[in-house]
Amino acid sequence: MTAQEAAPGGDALEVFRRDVQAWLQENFPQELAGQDNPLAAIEGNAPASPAAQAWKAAIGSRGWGTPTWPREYGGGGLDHRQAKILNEEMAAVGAWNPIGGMGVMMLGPTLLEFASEEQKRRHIPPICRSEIRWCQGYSEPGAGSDLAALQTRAEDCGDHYLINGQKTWTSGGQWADWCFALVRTDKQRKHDGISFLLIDMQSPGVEVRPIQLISGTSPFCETFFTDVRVPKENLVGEENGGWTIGKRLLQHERTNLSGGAAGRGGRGGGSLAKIGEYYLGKNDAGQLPDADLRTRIARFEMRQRAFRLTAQRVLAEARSGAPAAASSILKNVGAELTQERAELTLEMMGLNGLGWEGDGFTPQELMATRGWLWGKAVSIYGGTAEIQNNVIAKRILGMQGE
Amino acid sequence: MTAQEAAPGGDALEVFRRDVQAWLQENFPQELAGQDNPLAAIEGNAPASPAAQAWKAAIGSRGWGTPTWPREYGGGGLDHRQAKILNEEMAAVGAWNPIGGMGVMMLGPTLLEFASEEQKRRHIPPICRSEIRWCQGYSEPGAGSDLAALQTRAEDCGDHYLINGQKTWTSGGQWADWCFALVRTDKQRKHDGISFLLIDMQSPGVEVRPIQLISGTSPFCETFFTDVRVPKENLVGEENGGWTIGKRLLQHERTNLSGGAAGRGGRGGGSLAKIGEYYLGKNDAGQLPDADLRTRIARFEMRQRAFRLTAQRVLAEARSGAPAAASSILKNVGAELTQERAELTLEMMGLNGLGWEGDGFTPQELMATRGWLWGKAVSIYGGTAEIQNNVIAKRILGMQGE
Amino acid sequence: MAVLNEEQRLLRDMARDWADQQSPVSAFRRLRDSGTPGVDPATWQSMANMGWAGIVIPEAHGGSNFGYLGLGLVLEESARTLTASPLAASALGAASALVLGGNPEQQARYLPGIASGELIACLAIDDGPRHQPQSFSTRASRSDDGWVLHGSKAFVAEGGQAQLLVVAAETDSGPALFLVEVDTPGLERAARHLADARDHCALQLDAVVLPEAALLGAAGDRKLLDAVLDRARIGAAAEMLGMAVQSFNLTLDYLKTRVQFDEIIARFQALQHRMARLFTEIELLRSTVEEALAAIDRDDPELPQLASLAKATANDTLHLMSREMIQLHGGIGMTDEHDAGFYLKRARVLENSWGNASFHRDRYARLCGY
Amino acid sequence: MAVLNEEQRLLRDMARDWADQQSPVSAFRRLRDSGTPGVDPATWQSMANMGWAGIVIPEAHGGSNFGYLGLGLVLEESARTLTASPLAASALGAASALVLGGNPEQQARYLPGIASGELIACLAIDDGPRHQPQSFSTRASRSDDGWVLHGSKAFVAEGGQAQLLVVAAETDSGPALFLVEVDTPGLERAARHLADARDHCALQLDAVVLPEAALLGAAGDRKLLDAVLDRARIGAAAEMLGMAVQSFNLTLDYLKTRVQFDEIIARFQALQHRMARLFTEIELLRSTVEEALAAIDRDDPELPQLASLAKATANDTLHLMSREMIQLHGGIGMTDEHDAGFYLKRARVLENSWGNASFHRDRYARLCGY
Repeated sequence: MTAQEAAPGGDALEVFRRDVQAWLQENFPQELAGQDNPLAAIEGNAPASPAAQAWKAAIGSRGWGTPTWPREYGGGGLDHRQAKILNEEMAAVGAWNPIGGMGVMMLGPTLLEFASEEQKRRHIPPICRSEIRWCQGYSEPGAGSDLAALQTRAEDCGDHYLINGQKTWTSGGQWADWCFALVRTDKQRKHDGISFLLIDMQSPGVEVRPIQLISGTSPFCETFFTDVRVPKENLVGEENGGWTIGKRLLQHERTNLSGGAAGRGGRGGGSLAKIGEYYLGKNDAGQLPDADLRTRIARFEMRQRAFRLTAQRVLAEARSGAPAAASSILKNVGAELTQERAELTLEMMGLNGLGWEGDGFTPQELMATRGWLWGKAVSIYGGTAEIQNNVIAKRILGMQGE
Repeated sequence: MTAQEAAPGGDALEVFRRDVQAWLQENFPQELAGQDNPLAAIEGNAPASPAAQAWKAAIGSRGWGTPTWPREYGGGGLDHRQAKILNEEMAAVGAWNPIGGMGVMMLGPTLLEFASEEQKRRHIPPICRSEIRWCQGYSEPGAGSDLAALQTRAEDCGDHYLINGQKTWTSGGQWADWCFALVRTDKQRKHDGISFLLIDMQSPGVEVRPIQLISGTSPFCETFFTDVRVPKENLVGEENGGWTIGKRLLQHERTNLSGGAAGRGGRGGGSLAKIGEYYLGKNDAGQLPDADLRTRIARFEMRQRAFRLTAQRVLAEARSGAPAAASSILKNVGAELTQERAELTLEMMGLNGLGWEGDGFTPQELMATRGWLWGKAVSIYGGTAEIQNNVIAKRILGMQGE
Repeated sequence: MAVLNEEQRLLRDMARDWADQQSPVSAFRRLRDSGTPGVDPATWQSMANMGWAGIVIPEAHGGSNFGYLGLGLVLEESARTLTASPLAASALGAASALVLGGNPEQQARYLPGIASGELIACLAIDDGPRHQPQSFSTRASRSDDGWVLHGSKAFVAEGGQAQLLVVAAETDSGPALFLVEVDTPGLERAARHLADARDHCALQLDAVVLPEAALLGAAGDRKLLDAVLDRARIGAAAEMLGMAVQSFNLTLDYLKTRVQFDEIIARFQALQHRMARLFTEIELLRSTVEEALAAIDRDDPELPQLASLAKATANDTLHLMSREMIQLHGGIGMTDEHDAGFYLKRARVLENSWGNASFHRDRYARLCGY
Repeated sequence: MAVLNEEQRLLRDMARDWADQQSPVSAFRRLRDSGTPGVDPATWQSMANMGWAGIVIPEAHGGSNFGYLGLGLVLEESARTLTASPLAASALGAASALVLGGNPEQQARYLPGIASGELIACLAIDDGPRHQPQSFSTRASRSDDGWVLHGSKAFVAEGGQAQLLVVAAETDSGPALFLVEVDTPGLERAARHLADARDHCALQLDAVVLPEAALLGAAGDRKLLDAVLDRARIGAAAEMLGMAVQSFNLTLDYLKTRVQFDEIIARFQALQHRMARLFTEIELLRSTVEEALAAIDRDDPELPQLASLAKATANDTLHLMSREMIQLHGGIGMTDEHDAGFYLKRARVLENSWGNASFHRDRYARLCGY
């Protein structure tokens, strides 16, 4: 309650709401209404229309793409109630937030917490305007779940580091301008030999190869570093102190991933029952004729609802200061639901749900196939389901022993 | 095939069959036909009728209660084809084998393999006649899954051992004449400090307390040994060599348990669908009106059939010399089916399936409650489900590492 | 979505302390061993003294009108230690029937007694061992100046100690609820001993003559019946949540102390992952229960869906948890001297009360139009 | 219950060696990358040379009459390495239709070609994307001296390379099977690219005129249709068994080599228990598949139940195994350069062919009378 009383009162909020309405009226191009493409993050950069570019520039320069970040670094400086109003008013006119990506979701909050003043002033404003695209240089072929086993070497060469090694799963690496990476600055120590570096992807010696996935082309890359020079001013935090920073960034990732699953569940492309009705019809009792499938759909939809209620509860408890259940739970259940939904959709579509390309399939069917395959990654990236279960058992349940 | 050719040929088998028929005609009291009580092992000793006593004496003295054991120790000396004929003919007249218990299932085969000639001559014939009841002194409060952690001490006192300690889960301990037990003869070594002893339950210092289970009274006991003297002639195998013998005995137990599950599944008290029809009726399509339940019954019955086919396959492959899948698989699936069947039965009966005693319930309903609760033990005794999974992973799949 | 306010949190903490100190499982064990299942007047008096019997009853009738979320918290905490009391039957079930369907006279006559705990009331809905509220074989026919009831009821929870029964019967215009005092001629009660060692009884109604004033609401008002049932379902789900939480905690504690193979077994990863999954399921269950309780308080039109969601989730979760509790305890959990069996037995009774998971999944799907 | 005899074991070992050496997954990968899905004449020639195309065909027609259990072993082994061939479609599906329903002329005309592998035939049953053999929208009407077919078929497996189609259609007296050569006027084929990169095609039948001699058996003979379908289902289950075995083995090998947290991950108990469960499921699947194959050979009246048991078990098991294969491989399994995705994609195609698990559970329950 105290936070609310310190913030602008009800009247001030109404004024703010009218300001937002007026600003949107002026700046959001009506022809874009409802044209958000949620798959952009997976499918990569389609060329943006002039209107879309203008909208991005407008919201970026106002700082409202990162509404709660400080104004001094290009954010909107809003409190949570104002941000909520902004969301509501944007939704009301079919607008959406085009400022996103790894810079917003992961790097920005991390820099705000750990970076030097100079680094913040240099790197955060372009994130708020979505001018610079970031990619994540964490995983390596031998360091997946055991991230701290990473081997990419940063050799101290006085005013710069010399980077050699290979990263994988660098999401969006082929389109990125910069990369935030964990590198090894001390071979003798495992966790305490890791540093957090910002690397310009245009540097000589950086090579990016996109990874073909089971679902087809992907935003993921293998990234090779061969004698890449990185100025020391691009070290965030202390040398050998990168593990703490890197882990905090992963928390932002996990929160976004589980929130994302809740959101997807929320918007969700209509109920499974509707898909079932389309492909199987209904019987005389108005029910799906496949009773087994009907039961499983009900199980799924009930579980999805329980998941959404849990996501809301965790959020609310976190706000009200009560102990929040862990993001690991949401990550795992969200992943399970994403995958189960895809499997059920495919089952209802029958072989039409396995179309790869060419004639004979609706666009929805072809997307179902690709989405199903892509979805197998959600229980792997951002910490596998097994790792999340380890986290729950050890950190929440105290099952470590000793 | 070679085994068959060495055995009596078809004509000899027909002669044998006629002998069995004649013998049964003479020795099996017709009034007992079909009166086998499969719950005797759980419910303990009801007083046997004179006819039942006569039948037990007759088959016991003939050795046909342990048909394939050597004649010299009181067995039947039959080969597998003859034993099969004996079974068939007994079933044809409603007879059953009253010679059983731990002596037959576990101790006898173990003694045949490991005991001295003198021990065999003394202990096996009474088993074949079911004159001596045996119980198993293995588990201790601190040694369940980790059996080799057992602490019951056997101190070397020249011509005898002095036993002190506590056993638990001694099945039938309150009715047993003798106990085969694992005891510690060397405190310094874990597995190699264990010996296999035969203990007369009438010895001074043996105290037995029945354990009350969640299902009510039980055949299990806690057994306390206080300065119990056991002559050294009752040591089977070498001192400190008991672990190998004890483990082999457990293999006999596991085989019997999984075979038992297959058997139970086989006789099984009718199909679940029939129970469902009784309690829920059928709809116009002739199906159980609860579609969700119907699906789960079908799942159960299909899985049960797959289990039975697997049990048969394992048996046949073992006979034909092909590699047999492990008994651990059968133990786990058998336990799962036993428990699932009980849960489904209870679900169909509704609250009637939870009757404890008194009016308002059929005997079948009261038995369903007790059987359901008792069945929770089948995934615990004889090596828990977790231990079986360890065995599968390590011994069959080679996941031990190194 | 439910977030507890300060007063609700205080109530929950009070109930938690009370259950741990005044009503631990050992109290239930003593009751069970005493041979008079399910009745301990002193415990109920203690609960009533805290005002818990009147939480959903208007202040005008002696209650606190604190709401269903509050009552749900108390149900959860008291069931956590297996408290044997008529809280769910009387303070939730019967009180709801009177609050929702009672006329001023009926409310004034019965609610103050229920609120104070002096009058124990309960619901008598199902005719058979399974929840089938679509129709009743118990019939109510109009007589000159009232009703005559014929039929029977099975497994009326807390029916042995109740003085007032809310009886469902089929009339010519559909289902109806009747207030029947236990000494009404023609009504016979017989105790039924279920595995949970609680108070259950069967009713025989043989030409039970009731005045017009015994009818709650209007005959054929299925909405009233559903609303009462949904409250009972959610209450059961709250109790099951408490039991799941405690089963989980007892199991976790055991794993952290039991040593096998020279290792605390809580360190075995296979057990860790199973416990992580159980913890996850219980978190989901808590969300559905608190949401359903809050939905009653805010009169949410989606209450039927949310009630079925909570009860089905409670059934699935507690079913799994009670099985895992026994399995993870190993042999000791099979013995009567351990508490695990109490949770297992009570779990199945609640699973089979007010609709099992199949019932509620089917209902959920129908309510969603598929 | 099926126990392999010496000859069957020899056949299985031969097929296993052949698959590992002549038809490893890398061969399928080359085929997939080549852009001509599902067709490799040399591989099929090699299989035919071993006599595998004629295993269930009588010796009089050039086959070996070795039985379905034998053919099932070859299907299992060849599918284990994802061999892209018309073995299931032609040597099992179409051959069964001719053996069971063909008259001497029809058998003499087509079976020798199928047995030698020169003639590739296949079944064209389902009109839509889901298995629904209860009725067909494709219609066959009597004409003066034969039949006229109208309608369409979806996803005919191996239809692109086939020269002979066994087409199901509805007649006035019920379902019937027709032998349709692919160059018959009015028949159009169109390739359909599914995720498994195998040969599938859609058929359009636009007034396809057939002689009386094109009818297999009698019109309205649902038993023939069911018998053919049950053979196709069991064949698919045998293929799925092989895929499950290989998915399991590849996963086990990976776990034994992958190091994380300075430990071979096969040593993590949570993974050990998951693998133990998968191994158990696959053992159960093997029993159902071998039993169903043997049931064909001994003409068991319970064949329909056993076919549904095998296919439902195959679906559930391979579904679980293919998901676990990806999950347990982690990121590498998500990449196209790894084989895991091939197994996953092919698994779902077979799961959706000849009835999914729901279909077969429902059928099993109906066959058992509930």
